Amino acid sequence: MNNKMHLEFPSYSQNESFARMVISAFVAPMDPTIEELSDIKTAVSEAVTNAIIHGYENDIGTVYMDAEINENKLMVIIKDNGKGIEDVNKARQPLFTSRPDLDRSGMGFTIMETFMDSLDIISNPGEGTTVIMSKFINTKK
Amino acid sequence: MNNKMHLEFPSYSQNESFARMVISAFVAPMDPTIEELSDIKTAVSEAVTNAIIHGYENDIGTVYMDAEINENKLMVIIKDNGKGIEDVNKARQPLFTSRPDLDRSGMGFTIMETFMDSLDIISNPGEGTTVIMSKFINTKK
Amino acid sequence: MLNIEYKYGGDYMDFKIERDNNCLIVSLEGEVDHHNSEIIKDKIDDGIIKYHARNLILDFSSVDFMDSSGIGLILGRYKKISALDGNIYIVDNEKLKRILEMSGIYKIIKIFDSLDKAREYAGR
Amino acid sequence: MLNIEYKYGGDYMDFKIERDNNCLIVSLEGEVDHHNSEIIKDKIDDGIIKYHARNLILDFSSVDFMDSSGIGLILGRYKKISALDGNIYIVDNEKLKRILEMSGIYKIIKIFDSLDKAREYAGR
Ligand SMILES: Nc1ncnc2c1ncn2[C@@H]1O[C@H](COP(=O)(O)OP(=O)(O)O)[C@@H](O)[C@H]1O
Ligand SMILES: Nc1ncnc2c1ncn2[C@@H]1O[C@H](COP(=O)(O)OP(=O)(O)O)[C@@H](O)[C@H]1O
Repeated sequence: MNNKMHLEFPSYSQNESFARMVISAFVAPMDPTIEELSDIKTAVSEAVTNAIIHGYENDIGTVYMDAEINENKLMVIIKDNGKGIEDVNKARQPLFTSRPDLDRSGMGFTIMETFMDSLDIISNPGEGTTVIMSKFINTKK
Repeated sequence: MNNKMHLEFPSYSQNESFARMVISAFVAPMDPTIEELSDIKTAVSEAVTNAIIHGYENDIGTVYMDAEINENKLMVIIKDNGKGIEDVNKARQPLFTSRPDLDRSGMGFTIMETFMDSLDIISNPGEGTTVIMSKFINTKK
Repeated sequence: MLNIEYKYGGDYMDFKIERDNNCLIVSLEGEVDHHNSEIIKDKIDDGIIKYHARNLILDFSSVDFMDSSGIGLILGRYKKISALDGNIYIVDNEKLKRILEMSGIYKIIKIFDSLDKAREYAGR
Repeated sequence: MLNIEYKYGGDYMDFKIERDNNCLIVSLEGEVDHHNSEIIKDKIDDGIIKYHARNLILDFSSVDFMDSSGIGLILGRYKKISALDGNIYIVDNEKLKRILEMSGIYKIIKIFDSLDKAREYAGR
């Protein structure tokens, strides 16, 4: 089974749940387990939240979500044109956050990495951030 | 409350249900009644199905869905780059279908018109079709 | 509060085809759209031929979504079974009344509010 | 088969803040993400001040989705109540164990599997 989708929405925080519902609907035909679906929703929620609060900070910009299914492999790409990340390696470290003032825990990238099979981050200051994640779904069929 | 979204997906028939779920998730914050939600899902289903079976016929093309919420007004635009409609007035008539061989009932546009508050169709042969629908949601608040 | 149900394989529909004497009973559950109609259409038509069915009951009582593809599905089966001098009956539910009404189905096909009633009527 | 629930206003979360002697009990239901955390954070902090709460119980037993914003919510409240020499307790459920474990919450905060147990412990 192959499929793909492209979604764009403004960086309102209420769209975090919208993005989770869209990815859930998109992967449903892969018949994921409840755990697999929960992992995917959580990873998407982290990446979309980061685009909203870190990428666009107090502005409203556009968040892009692309997803693709190739056989039993899911790929999800979350992109923003926001402020970008200076040091990606530092940002990936567990508990690192630039916004402790916002009660951020610094666990976002760690969760994406743990809940998905791969995580790539492409980012440059002033050029926005692209997060590429993939996960294999165990097909029971 | 204002919001918008842009979605693109290939014209596989399994994406009819995907489009319905996306529009459901998008309008959920407007707190529609079950009837309003059902009307919107049905109208979207009709327009997306038309893009898939009439617009792209046996090819796979891209279906575009845009939606916008302005206060209590929902606008949905479904677009394809498919074969287009020669005579839009004729196509809008109840029971008119160019594909009785596919068990089409010719009720698609009639349903969109009845279930939504407005329906506009922009189409030219060879240039694809754009269907623009809007509906006011009764806010209980 | 509304629910969306994710069914196996993303088809959001279950169906069952049974034979009861000379009656073919097709029970549908979930969502009837173009994608799903294509899946069951041929199976119903095969069933009509295979079982020499004279009566066809389409039970939509557990269907919670139907668009005009469902109307096309009904009208197509109506034509098939009428050509064989058979009859078609529909079991509907509250959610489907508006779309069935609009498309004139009530004028040409007998509708019941339960499968038992349809079966009883068909078996007269 | 999975369900998505659409709640009033699209917030997908309900919460209740109660006072029980010197204990503030916050019960959450639904989804805890950044959007929802922002909504309840200030209400919890106001409650702590208003009721001079010495113990804070965050009851997540009816939460079916939580991302790292929930971790931030917990750690932020932990800091606030600790600064006031108070204690914080969490009621979790199976779905949340992995994310709570990962983020080290179990090492610094006492977790219970029911609100009654948390309340009993807090009231010692
Ligand atoms: N889309 C983004 N745009 C800009 N900066 C980002 C983005 N995503 C992550 N970051 C940076 O990486 C840091 C770590 O992110 P993460 O691990 O998700 O933790 P948290 O969101 O809790 O801060 C953030 O604090 C932020 O500085
Ligand atoms: N997106 C489209 N691209 C090309 N032709 C279309 C499109 N949508 C509708 N049409 C034409 O308009 C006719 C009427 O459409 P509709 O009322 O939805 O009925 P039906 O889909 O059952 O044929 C179709 O049979 C088709 O000829």
